[in-house]
Amino acid sequence: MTELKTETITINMGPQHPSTHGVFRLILTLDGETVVDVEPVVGYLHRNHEKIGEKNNWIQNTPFTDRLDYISPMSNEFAYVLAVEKLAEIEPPERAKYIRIIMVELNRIVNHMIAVGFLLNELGCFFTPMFYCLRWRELVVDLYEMTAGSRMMPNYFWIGGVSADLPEKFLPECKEFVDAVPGFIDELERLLTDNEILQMRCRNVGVLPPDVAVEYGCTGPLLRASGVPYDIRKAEPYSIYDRFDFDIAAGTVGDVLDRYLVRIAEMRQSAKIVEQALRDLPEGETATPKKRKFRPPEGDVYHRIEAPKGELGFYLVSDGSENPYRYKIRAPSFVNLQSLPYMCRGHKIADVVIIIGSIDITMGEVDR
Amino acid sequence: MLGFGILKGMSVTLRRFVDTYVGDLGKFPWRYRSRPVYKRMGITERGAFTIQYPEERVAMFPRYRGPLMLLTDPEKGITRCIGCGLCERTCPTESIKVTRAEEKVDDQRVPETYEYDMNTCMFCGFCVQICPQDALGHSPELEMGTYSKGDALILNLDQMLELGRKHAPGGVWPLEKEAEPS
Amino acid sequence: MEAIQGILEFIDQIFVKLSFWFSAQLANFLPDWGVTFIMMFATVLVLIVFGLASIIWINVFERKIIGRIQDRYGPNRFGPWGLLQCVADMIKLLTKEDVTPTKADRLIFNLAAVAPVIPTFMILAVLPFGRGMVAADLSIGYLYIVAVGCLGTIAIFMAGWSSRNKYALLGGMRTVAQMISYEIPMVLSVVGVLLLVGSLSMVSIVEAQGQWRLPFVVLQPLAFVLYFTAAVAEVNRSPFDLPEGESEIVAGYHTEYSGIKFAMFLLAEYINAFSICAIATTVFLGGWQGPILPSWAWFFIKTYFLYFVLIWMRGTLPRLRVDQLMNFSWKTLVPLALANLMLTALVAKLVPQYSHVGAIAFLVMNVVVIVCIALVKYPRWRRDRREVVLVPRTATPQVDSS
Amino acid sequence: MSVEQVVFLVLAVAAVGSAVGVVISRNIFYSALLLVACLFIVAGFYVLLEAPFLAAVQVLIYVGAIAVLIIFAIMLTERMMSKTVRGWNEQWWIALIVTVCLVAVMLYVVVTANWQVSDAATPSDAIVALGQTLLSTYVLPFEVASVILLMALIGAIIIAREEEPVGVVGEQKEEER
Repeated sequence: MTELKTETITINMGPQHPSTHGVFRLILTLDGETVVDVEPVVGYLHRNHEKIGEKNNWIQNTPFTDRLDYISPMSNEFAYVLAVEKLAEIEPPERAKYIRIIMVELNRIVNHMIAVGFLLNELGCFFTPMFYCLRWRELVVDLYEMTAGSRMMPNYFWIGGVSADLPEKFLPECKEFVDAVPGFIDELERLLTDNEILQMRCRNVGVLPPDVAVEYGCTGPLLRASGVPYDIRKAEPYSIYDRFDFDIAAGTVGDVLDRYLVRIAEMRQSAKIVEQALRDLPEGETATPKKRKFRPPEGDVYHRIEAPKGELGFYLVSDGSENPYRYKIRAPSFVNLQSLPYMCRGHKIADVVIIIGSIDITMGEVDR
Repeated sequence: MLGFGILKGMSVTLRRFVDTYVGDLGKFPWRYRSRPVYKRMGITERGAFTIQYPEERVAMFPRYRGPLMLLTDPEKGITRCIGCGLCERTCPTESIKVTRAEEKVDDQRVPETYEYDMNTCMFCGFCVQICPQDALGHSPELEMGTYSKGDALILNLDQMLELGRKHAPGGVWPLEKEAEPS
Repeated sequence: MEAIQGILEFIDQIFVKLSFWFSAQLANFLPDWGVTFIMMFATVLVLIVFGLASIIWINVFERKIIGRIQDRYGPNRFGPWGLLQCVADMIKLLTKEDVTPTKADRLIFNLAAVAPVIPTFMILAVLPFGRGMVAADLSIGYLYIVAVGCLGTIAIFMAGWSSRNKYALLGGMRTVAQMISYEIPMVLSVVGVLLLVGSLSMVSIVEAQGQWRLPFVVLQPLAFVLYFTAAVAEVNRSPFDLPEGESEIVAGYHTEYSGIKFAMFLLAEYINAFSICAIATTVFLGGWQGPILPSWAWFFIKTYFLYFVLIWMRGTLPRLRVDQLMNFSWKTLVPLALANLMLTALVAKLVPQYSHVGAIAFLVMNVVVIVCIALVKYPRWRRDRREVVLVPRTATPQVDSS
Repeated sequence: MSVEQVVFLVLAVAAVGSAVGVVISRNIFYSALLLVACLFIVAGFYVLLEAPFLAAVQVLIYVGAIAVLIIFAIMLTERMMSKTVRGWNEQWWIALIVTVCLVAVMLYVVVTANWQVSDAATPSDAIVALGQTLLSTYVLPFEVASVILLMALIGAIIIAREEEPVGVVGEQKEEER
């Protein structure tokens, strides 16, 4: 009796499953409750985003980028707009640059709140932390609506600036929000970080060693939790990130717990950045004059930013016409998802769920 | 360790539990405010944050991007739209169709038909921003639900003008400018 | 003064008197055995109606509390303060299509929907709801509860197996493993109390607490915590709700059930949760004993307080994992329950019963046990604390990818 | 016929019926469930004999633990799930002989035994008496039984144990790469 022969069972997790963050299917091979193999199946939400991008003209693409990672629309717009500006060599006004930073960092807070909230929800907290987090997201989307007119699909960033100046009430409310964020995060941490069950569940689950993370091309909090302090905001500062003082949070082990802690630490840092940006916000114009169409020079460009989920890059090829010749997105969720089978093998089925939650994917971005 | 983390967490939830009742006391006896409230909830305010929708209605932000409306010039009494079709060409989802009328009214060109298809509209707001006459605006309408998609959600010229007269009598958008005395 | 006492006494005994009056009326025109039969039948009917009716408020109670915990109002649309929400839900469930999967084993699938409800109602029979208000004061009281409680396992397992759904099967397997494991600490933790009482009868347990003039939770706090934890696991409530962990295995054993059959599982779950609170009240919180208020009022106050704690836990805590669940039972609860039992036996032998010295001795014993555990666990907890590293400024890091 | 006799008859018919069902049912899962029913009815007999303690223990141990284990084993065993398990195999005649012998012996015992009827009322605190007897008069068999059970447990663990412990998750992954 050296080994008991057991039979594996195959389970289809998804496309309709409560915790696959959208329409995502996993084919799990289980030995009892232990995961032997995982095969992710993506593409249920595919909607020809890149092809549509080639049909639209350069300006018309911004509202479509909102639909990529619908949790953090501002970051998507930011990446696209920066890429086009790099291609066409447009310099937005100073005030617009600061406004962009404020929006994008607020977006990072929102995204991490959603990520942490859903992770805890998948741990079985019955929506409580999620509702607390959603409440704070609500405050941010209110700020978005106040400024841009739409909560989830703001279409706020323009090529060469932002679509409208900040409304009067924005500054005091944003200041109040940013001041309140650390208190809220403290409360969230008091709620669950020290919780024995959470510690038990997350510790040493889904470990991704740094070298493996790099090999898989993981970026964002996933990579930083593995102990690689790589952040594009620091590594190759774009826009005006070199003017702000902030730290990169890095984990030590690379498990789910580290990702949770890294996200929480990043929220604090983002609040710090917004505070500095609000302090230094200059007066002046917010956009270069608006046009219906414009033709960037021929050439190609790749621009990447540190989106909340990782490296978000736009590769654009221009043939000098009104439309992009090629419009390619390097989506962080899609790349980060590749490491899922590696992390899941040997764990229990309940761990698969929290590992997915800790990667923080949005299917809109994975499938495009 | 030993459940102290659990107890700490439970103290947080208990506090929230009590806070909602304290918040209710603050609203006593008007639990449901019947007038629209501008602020959905305070940032530092505690307590239940749901809005009891049919009773409590939140006023939309002035810049809220709802369905399109055509603005009327209050002095002339006709629409500002000259039917140039720039909105039609800039629309990424091809939701707008405009034709220009042959004869002018009050020395101004006017549209003959205007068809706005809300089924495909993505509310990006490009048409409003591009309009050379500032004749388009977003109405703060949010209860546009119908029982069927299709024709019910396609607005014609008259309906859009009606929306404009209803929500922006001053004929300007964003609505925050409307409030300013000028 | 005496008049007030008389009124209090009357309110206290109102249900008992009612039942005497009813049987006296019956005796006028029925033979002895007929009265007995009808009284038995009436008692059962009352219990079942109580069980079914309590769902109506327990459900709303639970959803409103969870809502408040989550900064929401909870159901408040149907009926005053949303109190009739459950009625609306029931109507919805009853009018839903009753689906039986094609591949399912029809007989067992349908049987399994009814089976879990029976033992839950059987448990209600031995609970003393007030002074003299117990349907059957069995001499084997607590053993009966445990024995009947384990019948639910088979019902859930039947449901999981007959659905022919892999999620249901996983849920069923989890349930069985969990329920068998947690029965042991649940029984062992109460044995300490039984040792002090010297009887298994639920009524004697309550009366013994009257003699101590203290609820057993003071004498046996550790046992109370152990019992409550194990019992929560036994009825599959959060944080031990793995059999129906909705984020992992959809809905576990009742994934395939819909409509009225699903409602039956829900019914069983709620009554079970109520039962464990009622048992904890009886065994540890002094049951119906309490000043001024009528005995049944005290019983329900204590029970619903415990139910509130249950909901509170559900609103706060994450779920455990399967292997951790098993570890927790076998490596933490069972040894602690055993230690508690042995120490209780020792102390009970040394100190006189029903005395203050005895009470203090028991309390000291429990404190000593808890401090010992803390001393053992604390260094490891210190070592395991994890914090993120904040890196102020870095260039692109070099990763050794060899 | 008194009430007890009626109840006994009903229980007896149910017990025998479910027992027969266990044997002849084609679906082994049904057999297991009928076994549960049969064991449960036996608990009913104990209640009838005014031995509630024994009844509770019967339900607790046989229905709650052993039957669940049997069902567990059936469910997790391959091919047992299929609905048409054959009711007999080549050794049916051996089984028949053994069964006939067994029935004969039991009949002989039933017929020849001297059934004593006790007039003494059942003591009210039977559990206390039972406990005291188990730990005084019959303490040796009680302890021996527990030791045997412990040995069986340890034996089961030793047999089921895998020789080489499965590596830690991290190690497994090292090999895979």
